[in-house]
Amino acid sequence: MPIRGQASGNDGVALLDAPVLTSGSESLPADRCRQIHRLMVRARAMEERMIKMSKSGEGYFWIGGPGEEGFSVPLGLQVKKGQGPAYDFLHLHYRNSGTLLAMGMTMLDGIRQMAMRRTDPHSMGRNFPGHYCRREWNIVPVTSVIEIQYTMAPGTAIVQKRHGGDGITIVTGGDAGTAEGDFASCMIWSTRPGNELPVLMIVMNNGWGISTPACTQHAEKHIIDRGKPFGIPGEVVDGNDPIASWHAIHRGMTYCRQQRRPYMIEAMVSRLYGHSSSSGALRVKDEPDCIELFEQKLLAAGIMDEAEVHRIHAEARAEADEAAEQALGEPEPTAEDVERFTYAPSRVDAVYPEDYTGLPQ
Amino acid sequence: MPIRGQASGNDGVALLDAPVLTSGSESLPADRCRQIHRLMVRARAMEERMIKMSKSGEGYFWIGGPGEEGFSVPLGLQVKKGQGPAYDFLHLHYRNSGTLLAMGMTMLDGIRQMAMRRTDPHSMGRNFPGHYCRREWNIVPVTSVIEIQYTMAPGTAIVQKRHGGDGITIVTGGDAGTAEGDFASCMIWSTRPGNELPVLMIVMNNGWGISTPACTQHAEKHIIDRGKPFGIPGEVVDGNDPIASWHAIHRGMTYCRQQRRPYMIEAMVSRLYGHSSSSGALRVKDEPDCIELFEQKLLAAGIMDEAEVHRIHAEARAEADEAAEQALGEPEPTAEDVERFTYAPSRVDAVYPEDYTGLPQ
Amino acid sequence: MATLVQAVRMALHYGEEYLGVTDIFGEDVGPPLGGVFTATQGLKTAWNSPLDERGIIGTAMGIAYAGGRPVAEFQFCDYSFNTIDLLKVAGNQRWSGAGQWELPLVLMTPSGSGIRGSLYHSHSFESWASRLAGWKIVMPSNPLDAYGLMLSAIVDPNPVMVLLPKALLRVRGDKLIPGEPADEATLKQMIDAPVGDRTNWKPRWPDLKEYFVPLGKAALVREGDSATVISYGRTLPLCVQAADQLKQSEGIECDVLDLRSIFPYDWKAISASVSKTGRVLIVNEDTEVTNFGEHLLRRIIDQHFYDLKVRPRILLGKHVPGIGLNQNYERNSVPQLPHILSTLRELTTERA
Amino acid sequence: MATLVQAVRMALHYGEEYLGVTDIFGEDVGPPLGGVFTATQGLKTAWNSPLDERGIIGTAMGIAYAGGRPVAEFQFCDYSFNTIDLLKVAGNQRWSGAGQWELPLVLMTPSGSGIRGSLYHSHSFESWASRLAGWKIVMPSNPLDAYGLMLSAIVDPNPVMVLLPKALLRVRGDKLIPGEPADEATLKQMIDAPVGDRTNWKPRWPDLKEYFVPLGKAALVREGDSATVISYGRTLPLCVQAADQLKQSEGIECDVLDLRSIFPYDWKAISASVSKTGRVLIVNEDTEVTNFGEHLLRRIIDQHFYDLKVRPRILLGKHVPGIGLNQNYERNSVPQLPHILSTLRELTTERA
Ligand SMILES: Cc1ncc(C[n+]2csc(CCOP(=O)(O)OP(=O)(O)O)c2C)c(N)n1
Ligand SMILES: Cc1ncc(C[n+]2csc(CCOP(=O)(O)OP(=O)(O)O)c2C)c(N)n1
Ligand SMILES: [Mg+2]
Ligand SMILES: [Mg+2]
Repeated sequence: MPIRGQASGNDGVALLDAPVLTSGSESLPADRCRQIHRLMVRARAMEERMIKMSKSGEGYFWIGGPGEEGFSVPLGLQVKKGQGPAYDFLHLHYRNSGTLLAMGMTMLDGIRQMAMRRTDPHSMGRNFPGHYCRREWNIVPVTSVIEIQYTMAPGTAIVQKRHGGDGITIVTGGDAGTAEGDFASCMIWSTRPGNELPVLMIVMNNGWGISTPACTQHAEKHIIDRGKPFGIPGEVVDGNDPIASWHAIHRGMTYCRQQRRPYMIEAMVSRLYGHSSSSGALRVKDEPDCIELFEQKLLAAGIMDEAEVHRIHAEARAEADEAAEQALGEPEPTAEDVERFTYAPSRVDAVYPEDYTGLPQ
Repeated sequence: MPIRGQASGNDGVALLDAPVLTSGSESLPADRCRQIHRLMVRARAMEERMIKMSKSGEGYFWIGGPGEEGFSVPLGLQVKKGQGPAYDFLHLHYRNSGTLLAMGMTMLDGIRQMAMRRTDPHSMGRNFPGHYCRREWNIVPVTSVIEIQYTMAPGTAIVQKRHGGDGITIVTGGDAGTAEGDFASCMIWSTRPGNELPVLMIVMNNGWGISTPACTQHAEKHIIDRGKPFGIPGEVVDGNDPIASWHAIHRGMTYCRQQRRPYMIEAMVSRLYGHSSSSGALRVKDEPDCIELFEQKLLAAGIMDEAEVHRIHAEARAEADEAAEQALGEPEPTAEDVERFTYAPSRVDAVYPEDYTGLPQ
Repeated sequence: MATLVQAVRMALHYGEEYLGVTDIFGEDVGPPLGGVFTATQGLKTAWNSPLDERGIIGTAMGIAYAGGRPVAEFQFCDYSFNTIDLLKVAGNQRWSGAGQWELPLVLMTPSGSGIRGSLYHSHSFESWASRLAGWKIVMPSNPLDAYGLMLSAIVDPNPVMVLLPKALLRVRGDKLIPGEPADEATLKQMIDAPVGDRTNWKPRWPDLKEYFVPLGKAALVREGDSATVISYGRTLPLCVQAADQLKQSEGIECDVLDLRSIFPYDWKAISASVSKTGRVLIVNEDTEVTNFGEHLLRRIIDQHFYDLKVRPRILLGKHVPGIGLNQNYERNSVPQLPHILSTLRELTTERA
Repeated sequence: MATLVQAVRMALHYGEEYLGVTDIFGEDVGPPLGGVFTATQGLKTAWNSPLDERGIIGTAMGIAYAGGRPVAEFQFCDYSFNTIDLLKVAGNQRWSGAGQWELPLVLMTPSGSGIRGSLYHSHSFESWASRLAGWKIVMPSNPLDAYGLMLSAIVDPNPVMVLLPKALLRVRGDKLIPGEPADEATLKQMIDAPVGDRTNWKPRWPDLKEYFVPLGKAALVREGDSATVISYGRTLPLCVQAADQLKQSEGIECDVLDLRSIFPYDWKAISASVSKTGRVLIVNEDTEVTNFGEHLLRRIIDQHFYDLKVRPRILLGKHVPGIGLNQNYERNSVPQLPHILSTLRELTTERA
């Protein structure tokens, strides 16, 4: 899987003769665009299958990222993936399916969580969908508690900075959540004089907090303006444009990797199925769809034709259906699992040397 | 006691022929300066008497505002004092003795709290010194918990804005405390589009949080810069200069009273006895003393002579000694007071119709 | 019959109209949504806040200081854990100022499990809340009590927390709220916002009447000499079911106390029943280490140790870090009807 | 003999040198102060943080995720109440990720009353902490245990909270810490920062040895058949004093258990002693509504109801919004030696 380090297009300069797709003054090689497109479509198909599950009773609650793929996929593709401080740490929110698929997660693993199976590698059927956790990829558990990931991000970045190398900490969250003090904490802890930290602070601005429009609660013109007093550079990007997003992410990552200081990106994105299944998970009509927009460009540039687009969608849907079928056939957690994995084994614990086993006996 | 509304000097323009004291391009009438000076000296004398009590065993812990009088006195003099939303609300921190004395508190009442007497009108001997509470003056209880006053301030301002008139909410705190999320909460809640609030956000920047220098933890050039993304105007003022402080406060109050929007003031002040009695409450030598500086000006301008200055100090010390003697002779709270004033009387409470009386019986 | 959440909404309306409520606010509390559980639809003083629970309770305190009468909502009790310092301060303001201030504020929040809420929508809050000295804490288990407790919470001049059992929000009671139309469909039409566009929707409120459930008053919902069952909230109807089943199958009759107020709790009612039966079962779904039910048990041990005929029983949620989404987790984490029934049978049949 | 706070400092030094501690941090934890109680003076990995408890625990979690081994400090437990959500998350990270992550972090914080701390430096935290599933909680009552518990907290790969009884921080023990110089003055000279300028000061650390007090292990500090006294932290020495007095004056001898670990607690030790004596006194200074001591009592009732000879006793802090500065408040808010003594006398002499 192509990840950061493959040079072509990373800096916006295409190789001579290789076909490129252009957006404004920036471009990406056609192959990269195809890869991004396919991942976006797969992310969407997986989420749409999960929405169906939430309505059919094959799952309960759904929340996820349709409308954020134009940003979340380019993000996942550029992550320096691995375990430990030499690699990037990810403190994600619950709309990052595109990122996970781009990093190489299978649909099956995403859907296993939706289906609350014991095989769910993220939480063993414990957590809501989209609440990913992958230690091998430095993805710490996504929690439903809005914004607290911003409070933890400086910690991983401290270790990364001390460790050396170019690993960075990436934290994502929504716009409404920036009203919690944790957003400010992240800025403060990442800019302590002499102890600046390589934290890429990302805000996915969809203009909503559930039913509440951002414009009714937030006076900031741009959320990233809040970084300025702390000397944190940043940019607002059209998250519906994967090419612009790719480059913004690339600039942000490069800055954090090299300067070992924080950077902010505010990605303007859509929320295509409303907040979650609690609000009906209905397809909204009045917000731009990053996949449609990207396809128009790909078609216009002759990088894909209609047939290929259709095929990719069909394949993605089939993959999602198959993953759902497989997941639903897998075993559920049992009563014995309730207490499992509460404690890591400890040589100094007289009561719980291995794991939690109920009240002390 | 002269309070806001006495026009002379409020706008920096002195009456013809009336003697004035000038600082930079601003000035105050000589009478106002004398009044401010006397209050500053009285505040200092009261605090110094309390420090002595903390060392003699007549009290325990001391914390207070020596070094902040140049700002806190002009603040107290300009408060629109009274009870209810037509008047200013004060959410203060623990270094505001100057403000309270300027508002008319007697030294005796300040020292009663230090002496932990039942007669302490702020807390009945319950709270630390400087933890004032005066409902008749809209002073909500000062809590030791850093920064939470900023979270409550929008609430009083909402009622004031709705009530009409020109009452505003004033909130003060230290510099280190702005690292708590509550400082950001105050900015956000005070600038909700269409619901901006008359909150005067004051930060008393003494450059320290206990032993930790601000410059090691804070990247912001000025703390008030954090207000800019929210459209909150503000200014940094030399809190050691009562004339500059007077006018900054006046500008801030006028803006809040008239625009019904927030304003920020960052007052650069000294911390003349260290953090508190826990750090020894020793007189520091390397920070400017606002009283000395002001006296130099008053003397140079011929508004006072040395003898008068001495007399004012002597009177203030005598007043403090007398207050301490009186307070120490007053009764202490008793075992019966432990539960008193937990609950306000309630007509719908079957167990505690009057007050708390221990566990339900 | 109104659902519990409709009852809350009607109480808030009554509060706005007659009891001086000035602000009903929180995340998504105002239009268009009117609360994620619809508790605040159509209320004239309801407004949306920033996503900031600390700001919500802090602002409520400020409003109360300045003479307003706020009802603040935390969308889920699960999201109140960053505000405990402010909750403690709200509880100590009158005390610390030696009686100068009242702080008439209501904080309402859905509590407990039962909505397939996974880790962060299944927490219980009453044990935490009970530790907040200076607060009063109530938790209704049916719509009429919700109405009456909410009205009391509003008129009480102290901070009152209203915990709404998540699992029971859509459950209907068997008693009409004073003024409520007898027909469910009529009520729905009058006060439930329509699906879709609501911009021009206005509720038509029934002519509601004042009805207070006093704070600190339990309800004896079943009577019998065989045992005392103490519960509230989600587990209360389960206890009633268990008691009814036991009566039917074995003819054993028990007192079932719906505590309704967590603090102050109705010690008189508890004490009287325990004195009578000598057998005690306490049930709630909060986690079991340092649980409010254990406090109740302690009081019973303190004052009725020698009245107890057999070992008192207590059924609580397991001490685990969370409740998992797959229902096999929840079913095995919090007390279920079969546990309650078997424990009650054991308790009532044990030889004294 | 070292004071409790010196013991903590030496344990942290040992942790830095031999157990992989990477970061000791919090407000005023680094130079020049080294902690408001001096617990972190002279430690090579100690650093000052912003004044932000949420940032402190969040950062500690991040450091632990990334492979560091942090010891974070909340300056006073009184200032941890805005972080309970993060504490809960720290406790559930391993569980929610189904075992993928460990979170080896230590959070230390002074707890309890006894330093004339008024409203905000007198809180107890163990009852709150005990509700945090996924955490382990310890509270030493003497320097040697503080050293051994801190070392265990450091090597345990789970979040461990070390509650340090404020009132005992400067108290000396009667046993040397392994490697501690026998002479107090020597120790002071070696590891206490001088008053005044410290810029060139460096501690000289004694050659300390590994010493673990296992988590979940109580200490039986007095032995006797007449009653079981269960306590920890500040009230433990008071219980010992009471037991000693009773022995001397009346010849009545009691088991006194220093729990040391709040969670997991040493149920075996409690159970064995209660089986033996049939008489129980539980003492702590936390507020009494929903108190960890009530949980212990509940376990005793659950498993030893029929072993109890007389009504078990419990002495706790009053349910009040705060502890007032004037000592008349504190003396009448938390258990004092005379209460403990008279209750113990009553308990041991009551006719079974
Ligand atoms: C601390 C907290 N408070 C409240 C909630 C309930 N809640 C879930 S999502 C949400 C809105 C989040 O809005 P935003 O941060 O913009 O993210 P988005 O969902 O729009 O991506 C709220 C209020 C929560 N999960 N956590
Ligand atoms: C929430 C909280 N955390 C920690 C403390 C302990 N503490 C008391 S004062 C102080 C430093 C405050 O610094 P600053 O805000 O600059 O105010 P200053 O004392 O300098 O006026 C600290 C850390 C506290 N009182 N509250
Ligand atoms: Mg949003
Ligand atoms: Mg300061």
